[in-house]
Amino acid sequence: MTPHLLYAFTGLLLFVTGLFGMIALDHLLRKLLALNLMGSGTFLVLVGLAQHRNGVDPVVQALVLTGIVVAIAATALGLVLIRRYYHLSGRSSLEPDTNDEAGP
Amino acid sequence: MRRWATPSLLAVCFALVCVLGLGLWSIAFDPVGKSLPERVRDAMGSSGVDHPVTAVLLNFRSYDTLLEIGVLVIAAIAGISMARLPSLEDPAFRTHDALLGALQRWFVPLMWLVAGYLVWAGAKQPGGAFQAGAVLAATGVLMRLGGMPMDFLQPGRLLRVGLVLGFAVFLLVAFVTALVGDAFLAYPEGMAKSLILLIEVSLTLSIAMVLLSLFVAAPVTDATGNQEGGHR
Amino acid sequence: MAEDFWLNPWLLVMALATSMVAALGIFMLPEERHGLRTTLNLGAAALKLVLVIVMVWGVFQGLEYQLSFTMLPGIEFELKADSLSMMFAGLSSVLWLLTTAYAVGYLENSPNRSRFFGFFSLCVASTTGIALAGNLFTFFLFYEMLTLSTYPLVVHRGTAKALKAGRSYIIYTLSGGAVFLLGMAWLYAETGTLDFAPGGVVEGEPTPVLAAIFVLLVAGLGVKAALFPLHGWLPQAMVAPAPVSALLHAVAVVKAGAFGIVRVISDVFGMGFANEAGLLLPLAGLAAFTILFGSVRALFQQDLKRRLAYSTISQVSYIILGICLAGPLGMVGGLVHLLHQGIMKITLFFCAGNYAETLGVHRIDELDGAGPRMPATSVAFTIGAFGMIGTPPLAGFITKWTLGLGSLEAELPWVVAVLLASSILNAAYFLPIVHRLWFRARSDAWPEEVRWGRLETLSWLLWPPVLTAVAVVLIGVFAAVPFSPLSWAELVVNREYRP
Amino acid sequence: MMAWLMAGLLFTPLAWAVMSLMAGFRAGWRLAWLGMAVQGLVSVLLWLAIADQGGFYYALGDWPAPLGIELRVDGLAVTFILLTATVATACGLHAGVYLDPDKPWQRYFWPLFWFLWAGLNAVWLGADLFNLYVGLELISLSAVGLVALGGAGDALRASLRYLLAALVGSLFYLLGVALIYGQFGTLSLGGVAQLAEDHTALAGAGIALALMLAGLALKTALFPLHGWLPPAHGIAPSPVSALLSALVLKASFYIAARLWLALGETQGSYGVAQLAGALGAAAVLWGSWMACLQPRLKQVVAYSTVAQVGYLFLLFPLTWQVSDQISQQAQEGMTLQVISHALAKAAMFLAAGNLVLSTGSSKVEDLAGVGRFLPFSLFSFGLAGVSLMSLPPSGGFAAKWLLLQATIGSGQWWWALVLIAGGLLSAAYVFRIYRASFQEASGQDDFHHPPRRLEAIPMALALLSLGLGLAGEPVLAIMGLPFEEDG
Repeated sequence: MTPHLLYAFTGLLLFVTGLFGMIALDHLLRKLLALNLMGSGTFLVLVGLAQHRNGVDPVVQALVLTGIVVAIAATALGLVLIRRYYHLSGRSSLEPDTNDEAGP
Repeated sequence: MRRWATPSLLAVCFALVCVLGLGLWSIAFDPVGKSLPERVRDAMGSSGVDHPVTAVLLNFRSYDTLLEIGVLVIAAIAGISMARLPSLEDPAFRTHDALLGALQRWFVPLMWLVAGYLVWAGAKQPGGAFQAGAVLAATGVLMRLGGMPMDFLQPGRLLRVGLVLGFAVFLLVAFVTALVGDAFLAYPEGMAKSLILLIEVSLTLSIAMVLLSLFVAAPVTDATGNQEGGHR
Repeated sequence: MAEDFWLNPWLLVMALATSMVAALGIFMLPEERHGLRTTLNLGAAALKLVLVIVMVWGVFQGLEYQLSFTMLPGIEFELKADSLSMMFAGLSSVLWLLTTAYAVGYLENSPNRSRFFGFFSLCVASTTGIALAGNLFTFFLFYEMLTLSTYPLVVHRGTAKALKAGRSYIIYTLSGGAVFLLGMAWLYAETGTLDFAPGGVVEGEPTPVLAAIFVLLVAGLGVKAALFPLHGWLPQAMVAPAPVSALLHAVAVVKAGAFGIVRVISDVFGMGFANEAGLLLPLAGLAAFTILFGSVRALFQQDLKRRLAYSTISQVSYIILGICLAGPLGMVGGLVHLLHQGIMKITLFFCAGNYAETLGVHRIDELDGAGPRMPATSVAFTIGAFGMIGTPPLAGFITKWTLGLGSLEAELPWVVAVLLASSILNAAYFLPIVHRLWFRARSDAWPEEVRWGRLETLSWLLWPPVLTAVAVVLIGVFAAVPFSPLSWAELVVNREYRP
Repeated sequence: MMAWLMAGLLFTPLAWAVMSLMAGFRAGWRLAWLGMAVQGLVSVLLWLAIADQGGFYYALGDWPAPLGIELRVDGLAVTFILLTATVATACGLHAGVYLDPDKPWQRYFWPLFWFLWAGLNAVWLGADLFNLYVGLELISLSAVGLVALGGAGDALRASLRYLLAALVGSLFYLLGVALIYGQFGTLSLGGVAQLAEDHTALAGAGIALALMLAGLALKTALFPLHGWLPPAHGIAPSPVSALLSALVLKASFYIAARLWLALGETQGSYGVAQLAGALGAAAVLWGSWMACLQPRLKQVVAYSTVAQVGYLFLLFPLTWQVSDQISQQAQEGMTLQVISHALAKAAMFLAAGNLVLSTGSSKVEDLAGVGRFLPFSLFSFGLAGVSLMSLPPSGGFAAKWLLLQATIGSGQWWWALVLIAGGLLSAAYVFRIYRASFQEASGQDDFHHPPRRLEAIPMALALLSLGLGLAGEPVLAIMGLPFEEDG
């Protein structure tokens, strides 16, 4: 068991924790944080598993960098949407959708 | 019903951890196939840079990076589309703090220097456009908190040019290399280093701009539209 | 050169395209261009009739028109004109012309005519397609197109009742189509072909799988043919305008179902195979039951069009019964009824429409004294009714006589009993109407009388039933002349099933 | 020639995204005309070239896999590229007239539109697992941005749900990619497939495959993970709904299908295949049933998407350990279903938009009498409905026919029942709309007539989807072209 593998298992744990938070929590910001936790967990698995196998692996490091940028973009978009949603409706969670309030 | 929701979710998550852990374990001790880093090492000579991560990011897998910057630009577009118009920057949010002002005078030039170094260093050691862009954006955040007027953040043409500059340069390089060379993003012999540097520098500027505009786009427009078209 | 012209397979496409193009043109025309629309419609109908006559002549000479291209791997879109298809195509093109003329008069001054005539033409295009389909796949294609194009006609009036009828129509027919599709897919998986061929394409020993496929196919077609217990949509669909009812009953929908059953039995499974597998006798029993059931139900209907509807349920099953007798004479009887029933039934529906439009009469007990008021219509109705009963020398008699001979040939004497019982029932529900028409005096005013100048009704409405009534007499009297329905049916049977 | 075409194909949407960000909405539209023309031309030429010469791998940056990223340019990919060009052009043309040009945020429509297009092309061509992830994110984020553009509270809620679902789906996929890379040491799909053939039934690879499929199923809105779809597709402006339903969903499904065809046979299991099929079947039934109950027109269409996507997942059981011929039939059926659903659903959403625009109400019941005033849009809606009901001669029918053959051929007759029942249920909701429009309204003449062009576009799409069945053979012939490894 290399330290890299330990990272990978930690990442797995983080991923599932994030998933739990994503489903169980209501507040949108918390959901977004949980999502980021999932993302970080995934990156840990990606790097940990690959480096356990290959030693230092610049490919996965680059992938993770790309992944982080994508995650930042997604988080930023989420924040912008949440803020505007809060601004317009005064709510910070997605209550069960009733479907027919929608539309013009 | 509700009472059982959390425990059962926990149970599901636990089961998931077990299954995934098992999978991870079996993978870790039974890998098949060859190792990719060796190929990276072999190809480093013709990559134009010395640092393998940068080589992967901007040469071997540069298409990923191109699309990734596209994703970033999309987030920025969505951000400014929701900002109050015409100015992103709200004077009411400015603070006037003497200490912050002094700090700025010291820090901002230093941070610019750091950002510049990070871009340059990316060729040989950890660093690169994204790190530099982040530092640059932090400078902007600091300036904004310190009450410095930043007119270029108005969502006018200047801001939009800034947002896509890096992406546009990258794309143009890709297109030109495809037309004169062999394939999309295939840098001609000997030009890899300078092209990568060009891309890195412009990406740094754009990444900083994107991050900054997302940070500054605080005030939200109240205007909403009819979701369907405008013909009625 | 002349030879080439006769053989030209594009005749098939043109026959199909006339009504298709007419439909498109009509959809494009603005609502108020009545004159142009009528010209277009009648012109297309006449052109199509000419094309079909040319092809009938060609087929009579022994030519076969064929056209195909590959739609999907292994699946051809195929049009083919053989003697059987010309039978149905001829019927539909003659009656389309008449029904169109009738509909022009019937729908004068009503809204949404553009939509109506557009779908009307599409409906006839589908019927032609069904007639000319060269394999089961192509048949199914047009069969479903027919379902879709008749729905707007059934719900044309947009009332709650019409919408309800349309709903039940669509539930029945689409479910039928789905069952048919399942059967067809299975058939293809089993035999690897969907072609029509004289004597059938199914080979080998009868198996339960093939029997199941047969049941699926016939059940799918039986919905449109209004075979008991799948007939529920037909009486409800009577809310549609009279020309639509006439079209549904006499030409398009029920006939498509019956024609499909004929095709499946004779050209897919093959009469001999189906008979050996013991598939035909149960179907014959069902058809006989439907004949009696429809007639009995008709007795109790007070609405004129509903009575005619149940009569249709009963009469269409003659066709199926005839095929199921599995002998040449039975087949001739069934096929000839395909035409005879069409012409007789369309006469009756035209007349019923005339009573409704001119006098506002819908119920049978309101018909007292309609004969003297509308003599031409009533004579036509009377001829149609006697034809249905099977009075010599009218068309219906020819059918029943041939069928009777066929059942004796097949050694199924109970069929003769069914035919007799059915004739008595036919008389029981038609004669009271005839009696009311001519022998009851009118005491009060008509519900909603409209005067149309000199004639008893609008001439657009008057001529079609008169012409078809004359036809009922002529095809009965001159049944032995070449190109009469009977001779053509014999030609079909001789050519394809007694090679 | 080929190099130029590829460069044009990759460059155009991204370049137009940049250029239209510089322009306003109107100028963006004029630009878009040119862009759509270029992209359409390139797509057609590429399609013809592939039809002529067969497929090849295109190494980006001239670095062949596994070091670099390769694009797999084969018959299926170019077919979908052409489909994307068709549908996106139709939606773009529609949007240019349909959207209100004076709203300040509409200028951002075009950049997002072009990024979406670029992302779709990236996915169709992608042969690298991580690159596919980036492509998916490009699609998701621009799609969310389009839904949210200028939206009110409801639209934002819908787009937030959409965003969260899409991101969770992507992360599941990415975790699967991480495991695959750990297992096989390469990211190229072709390379992974080759290794998987030599080492069958690896537990880790099976779990990775399941993870990726689960994530993609969430993104494709497979029942019961479809909850995010109807609000998002129902509330977005019609051209956007059309893009989302027609193309965006298909992207994630396409990846799932390619993964399954590459790895399913060796690393999948009977259970996974049947589960995917069962969920697809449930989606068909549940989605159609929900569509019958929706009061709003666009919600009906959105739930219909849930149902139609269900058919696609029948691919999984029908290609798992069956004979090559049956697998081929199932794949062909799936392709035709994707194409015909894309065309029909886009037509339907655009026509629904026209109907909503002209009646001023989004309710189904308010369609009464519209048959008299707007027969053209209604007719397009109806024709598209024919394809959704999978009646002949539409592409939907051809797809169903092939799938039926595959079910019967593989002995899994229970899927045949689903196909038949699904067709009938979809007829139920399509006819519900017809029925409402045939109703005679009492004296209501308050209909607004949208411009002609808005009516012509859905009609063209509907006719294409209807005619697809007639041209099934040539389309499938291109799709199934043998692939030349060295190209």
